[in-house]
Amino acid sequence: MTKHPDQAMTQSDNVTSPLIAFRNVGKQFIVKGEPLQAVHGIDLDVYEGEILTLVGPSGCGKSTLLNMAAGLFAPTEGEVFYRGSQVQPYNPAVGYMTQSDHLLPWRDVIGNIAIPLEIKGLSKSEISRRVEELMETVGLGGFGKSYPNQLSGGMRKRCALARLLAYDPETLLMDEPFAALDALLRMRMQIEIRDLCRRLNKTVMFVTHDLDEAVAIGDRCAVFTGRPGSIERIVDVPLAPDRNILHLRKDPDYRAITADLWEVLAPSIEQEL
Amino acid sequence: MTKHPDQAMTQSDNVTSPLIAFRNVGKQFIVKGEPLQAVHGIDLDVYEGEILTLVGPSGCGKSTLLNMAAGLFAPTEGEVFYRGSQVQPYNPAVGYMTQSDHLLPWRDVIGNIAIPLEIKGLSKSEISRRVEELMETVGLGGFGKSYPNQLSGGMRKRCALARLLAYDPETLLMDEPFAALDALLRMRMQIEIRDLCRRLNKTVMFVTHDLDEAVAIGDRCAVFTGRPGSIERIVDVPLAPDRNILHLRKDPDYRAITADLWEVLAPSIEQEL
Amino acid sequence: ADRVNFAMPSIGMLYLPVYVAEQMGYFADADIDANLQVFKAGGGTSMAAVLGGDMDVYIGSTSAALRAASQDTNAVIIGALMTQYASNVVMRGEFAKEKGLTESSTVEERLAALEGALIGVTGAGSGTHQLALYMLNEAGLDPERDATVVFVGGGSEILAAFSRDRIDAFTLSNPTSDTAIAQYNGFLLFNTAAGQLPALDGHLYISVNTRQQWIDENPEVAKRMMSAIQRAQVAMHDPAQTEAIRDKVYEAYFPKVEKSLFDQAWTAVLPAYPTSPHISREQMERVVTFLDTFSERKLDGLDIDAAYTNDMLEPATN
Amino acid sequence: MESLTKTRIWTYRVAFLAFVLISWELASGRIASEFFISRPSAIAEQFFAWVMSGTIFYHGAITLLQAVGGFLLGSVIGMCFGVWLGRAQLVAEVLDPFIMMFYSLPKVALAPLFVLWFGIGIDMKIYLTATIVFFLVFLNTYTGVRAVSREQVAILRLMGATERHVLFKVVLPSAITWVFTGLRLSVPYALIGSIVGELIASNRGLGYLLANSAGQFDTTGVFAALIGIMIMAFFLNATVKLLEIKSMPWRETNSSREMSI
Amino acid sequence: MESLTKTRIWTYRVAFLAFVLISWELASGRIASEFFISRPSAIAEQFFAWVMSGTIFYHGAITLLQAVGGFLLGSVIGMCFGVWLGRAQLVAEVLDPFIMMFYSLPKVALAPLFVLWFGIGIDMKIYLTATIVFFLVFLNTYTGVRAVSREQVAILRLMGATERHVLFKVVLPSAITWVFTGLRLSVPYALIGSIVGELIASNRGLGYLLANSAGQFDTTGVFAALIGIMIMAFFLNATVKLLEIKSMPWRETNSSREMSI
Ligand SMILES: Nc1ncnc2c1ncn2[C@@H]1O[C@H](COP(=O)(O)OP(=O)(O)OP(=O)(O)O)[C@@H](O)[C@H]1O
Ligand SMILES: Nc1ncnc2c1ncn2[C@@H]1O[C@H](COP(=O)(O)OP(=O)(O)OP(=O)(O)O)[C@@H](O)[C@H]1O
Ligand SMILES: [Mg+2]
Ligand SMILES: [Mg+2]
Repeated sequence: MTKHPDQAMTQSDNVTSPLIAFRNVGKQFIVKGEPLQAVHGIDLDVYEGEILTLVGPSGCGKSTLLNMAAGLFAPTEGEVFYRGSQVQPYNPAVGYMTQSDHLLPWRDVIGNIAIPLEIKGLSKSEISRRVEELMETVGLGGFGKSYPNQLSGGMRKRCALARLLAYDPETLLMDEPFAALDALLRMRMQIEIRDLCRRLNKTVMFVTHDLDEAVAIGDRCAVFTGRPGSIERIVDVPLAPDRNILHLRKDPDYRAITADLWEVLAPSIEQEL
Repeated sequence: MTKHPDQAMTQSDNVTSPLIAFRNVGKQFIVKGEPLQAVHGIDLDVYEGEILTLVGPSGCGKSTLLNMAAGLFAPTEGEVFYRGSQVQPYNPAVGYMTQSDHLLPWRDVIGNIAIPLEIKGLSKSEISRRVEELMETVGLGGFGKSYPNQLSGGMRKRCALARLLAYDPETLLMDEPFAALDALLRMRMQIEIRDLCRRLNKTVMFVTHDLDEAVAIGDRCAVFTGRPGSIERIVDVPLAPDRNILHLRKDPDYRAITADLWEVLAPSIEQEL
Repeated sequence: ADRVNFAMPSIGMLYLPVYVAEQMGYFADADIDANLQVFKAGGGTSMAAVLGGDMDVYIGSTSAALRAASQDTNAVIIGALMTQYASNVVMRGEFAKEKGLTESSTVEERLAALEGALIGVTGAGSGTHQLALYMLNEAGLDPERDATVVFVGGGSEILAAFSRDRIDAFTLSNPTSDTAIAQYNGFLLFNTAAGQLPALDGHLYISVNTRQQWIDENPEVAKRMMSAIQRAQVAMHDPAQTEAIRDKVYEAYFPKVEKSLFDQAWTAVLPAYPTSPHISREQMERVVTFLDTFSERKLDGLDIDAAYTNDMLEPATN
Repeated sequence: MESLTKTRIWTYRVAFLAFVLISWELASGRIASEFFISRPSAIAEQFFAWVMSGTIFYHGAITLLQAVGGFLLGSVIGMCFGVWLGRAQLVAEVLDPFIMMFYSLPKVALAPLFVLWFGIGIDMKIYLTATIVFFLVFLNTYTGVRAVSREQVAILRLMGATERHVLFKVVLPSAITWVFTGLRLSVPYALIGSIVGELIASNRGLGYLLANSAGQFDTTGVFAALIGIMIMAFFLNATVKLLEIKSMPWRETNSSREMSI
Repeated sequence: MESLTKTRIWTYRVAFLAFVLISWELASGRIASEFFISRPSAIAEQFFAWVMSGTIFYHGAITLLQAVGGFLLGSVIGMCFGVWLGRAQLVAEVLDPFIMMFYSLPKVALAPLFVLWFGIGIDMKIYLTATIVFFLVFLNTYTGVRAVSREQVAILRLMGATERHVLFKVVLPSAITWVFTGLRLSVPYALIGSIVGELIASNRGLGYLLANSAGQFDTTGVFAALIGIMIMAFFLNATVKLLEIKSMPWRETNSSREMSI
């Protein structure tokens, strides 16, 4: 894992200080001249090496939060810190798999996955070796020469995922990365990501609508309330860090937490039951 | 429900004859000059008034099947029939909510939902009344003047859903319509759709990766194998047509079918367990 | 051989001595390698090319050189090429009939006939334009109210407009005037090439112009060039040679023009050429007066004596 | 803040203009003879004189009329053709080389034919201008229509849209950036067309003023006429730009909105 | 099937051409005098004579050289400026009106300045052509660069891309349709520029041939020269089109692929 020199150890860089810190963050958009409060009063710490999952109603500002962590725009209130210093436009320490895939339509799968490697300046042969490897990982073997518009929805997502892995950043921001994958593949990918993080000490912010997934993959889970979004609760996931995701479905702890989350998120429905 | 006159009752239109019939359908794409078999040997009947869900690995050809039902392209083998006659380009009897939202970026939410109504030639006031109603249904109230690029991923999906409902077709093709919605909203939408079909006798082909959803919403569920896609099994869902989706999670039948599906779809994982 | 670059505004009957000197080998005899370039963009551009040093000699209207000379450039006129205002005036046959004109009408009658006419000229400020204004002035007509002067472009455009009766009269040199008369029932109002307009008889129309620097640096070349041109002017008027010369020029420069028409034009335009390029101060003054009659911008700053010189001509002809 | 950047832009523009004019004034008579480049002060004087006498308005109005007339005619036909051929691939393929070849003809060479067919009046100049404008608008519109997302068209077709619906609800809105680029490209050429038309045949208009000054080797007059043309170009361009902004409200939102990905 | 439609297209083209030529031949002398519109058979004869004598190749080569030279120069500068201003919004806003105004100037009016500064050789014609081409390529490139998806740029930026990476991996590929439209627009104007340059001053090139024929009222010669220009336009256009297809392989896939939504 390469650390960007301008990011490294600027201040009080001990174990307990968070890697990413949202401090009373709010974001207001202007829509047709009128202000629209997307999120407000967000206080959130993300620690190095952990997987933090974010769940919450559609439109509550999860993507907005990731955008701010990536430095796409600044919050209108509060501040976002990365390793103790305020996030500037285009935080190079993070890799971002966005909700829409944003693949380049004029490059085929190989070309799209190769972009971050080209930017890093790797050699041609090194690039094609890495790309080949990544395509296998996400199950796109044999589709290297297809253009994005010749892929299925799930395959596009996987291509974007491979691109993210090719970038190999310190921190991964993932916005519903597995939403378009079938259950089997999804589970494989979940295992892959957890494995990656444990092996290479990556930090992950992971947005999902699937509560099972949020619990299965996360070390902690932040639950949002609806618009304007704010954090309702941060739930610790007391599962072993080296949990076996394959077996979770029958784990009673897992089920308990999932049911718990359901209640936090959807009290209205639970009432109806 | 308005029936398109050119579609109505062409031949043997009795209760048992299917509304949509795939007869030994195969589809081959050409990618960079090389043939790519997307699906093959598909035999599938969809009956009027039922909800048929399709599940299967990513890239197995579910979207391709819907595209053929809509008449976007013809199969390379076999035939697709709608009400007994071969599907021609742009089957006007179906409404299609595609996997990507394909909203028109130069129209705001109101404008996008209004398109099918404008095509139908409704009056201005009628259109705005209907649009208002639909926005409430999908929970977009207050966002009428936002442009698609000012919406969250889930909100864009809901906008596309509202547009589909505005079109109000005889048959609905839905490609992962609820993938980007949170659990609560998703359940509301599932209820909405089932309700719609029962009330107005709509027919639905519904692609999803969520097995729970496939069972909860479906009358039958077609399970696909991987590439080249073919139908592995068609599972009947023996739940009551007027099932209460809210209560399903604790229904043992429901759980049994879901587990059953899991096994069909992901035997390898089940083995590992 | 010394190379001399000639800038010429078009290919036409107004520059015959240069063609003759070229075709008859007079330039070659004078050890000059002549390079003729066409500048359709007009006198100003041609003059600019000469003053800028890309071209050496501008064969064209005296007025262009005078304008340049009056505005702090070192343009200088070194010889007369044509000393008649050889833009003929042709009127629509019908129109002439209406006005009661015949072959024998007097100059005054002819001038008066221009009242109410739509007169086509090549371009604003061109020699044809000035001629039109001059005639209206002579006839006591107001060019703004009593007639309309329209700028129609080159010979083809004028003929096109004339053939469709869109203009009533035009002024242009041979062979356009001949064509209009022969093919479109034109009436020759004034044969200016033959000096039919008395006040313009002997007008210095086309001259040999250059920049002072060039003659300072190449006095010998300039003199040889002028003698070749003079030789051409003399030869053209020699009855023994003129037909042979005519046919040679025709072959080289006008093969597409109808031969009979060209012969006719040759005969018509010949009187407009002097037998010597010598310029008199009186000729210069007449040009200045003529220009000042119509132009908003007067040639105030012009030093006539500095603007022309006969020094490049052989003293014998003076 | 909006208006702040506006003022800033205008400040820079004025500074740039001043810089050009001062360099010119200084160069004139030093680097190049005044006969060729005149001098800004003299040009301004001449221009002012024309403004006072009304000359510039009289001639300008005619040029403007022709330019606008030709612009409208050419661009409307160009758009219609562009849309039509954009939707009818075969016809486009067949006609493409002829259109391109026709457009490579220098219009000046066709002047006699224009005079022959359309005379020497205002209509000739309007047709000439339209001919020039047509092509620029046509090719941009055509490309824009070809670039329309087939997916969006298909989606509308599935909703039972007729060709007319597809045209007005998808094709035109999505090709509009292209169309407007074509229009903006055409503004200068409309003026040039109008003026070239006047150079071919006329006794009024800015082209006449230009030719008249040029014929008298009056560089100052030439530049004063050019200033008139440039001012006209500025306003025509501003008009098209305004129209562009008005026709694409979502574009504005697009560029002023914050981006989320 | 591919080649089948190709033959079909060519059949239609030939039919169309034949129709035009036959109507022309019939009209000549009947509807309009041969003096003004000549006749195709005579033109073909003249053109053939020029081909046999090599005249057309001699003059054509020079015009082509100038057109291609000016085209390359103008389009390269136009692209660079377009990309630069497309990325530098403020500079673009400031310069925009000046560029537009400069482009509304009829180049013919500036002929004396061109001659003064660049002489009358081939280089003058190349500069003149480049001036004309520049604008068309510039404005299209500029619009193309402005239309680049900000999202895609942001994605690349997040991967640590420098401005150079952004330019070559996103901006240029996505603006390329625009650039090529600019280039295709410029092909005719490159030829026109080259010929107008020859009309300003020359003793060779197709423009000279044209002026020479016009000076002799030889309409047949004028049209034969125009035919030469048109043939040249056809090949230049075909070249640019070929280049366009080669530079955008994914486009081809796009239009020949079956669409799935
Ligand atoms: N660029 C923008 N301009 C204006 N409003 C925006 C913009 N981006 C997001 N919003 C608004 O901010 C709110 C939060 O959006 P965001 O995309 O963060 O939601 P989300 O939690 O990711 O939802 P989803 O689960 O549906 O993706 C929404 O109401 C949305 O309309
Ligand atoms: N237009 C196309 N051109 C070429 N190949 C295509 C095209 N559309 C789909 N394919 C290929 O056909 C196969 C099936 O694609 P399809 O989109 O139907 O899958 P899917 O079942 O919808 O997958 P997902 O669940 O990921 O959306 C894929 O391998 C894909 O690459
Ligand atoms: Mg989101
Ligand atoms: Mg799909």
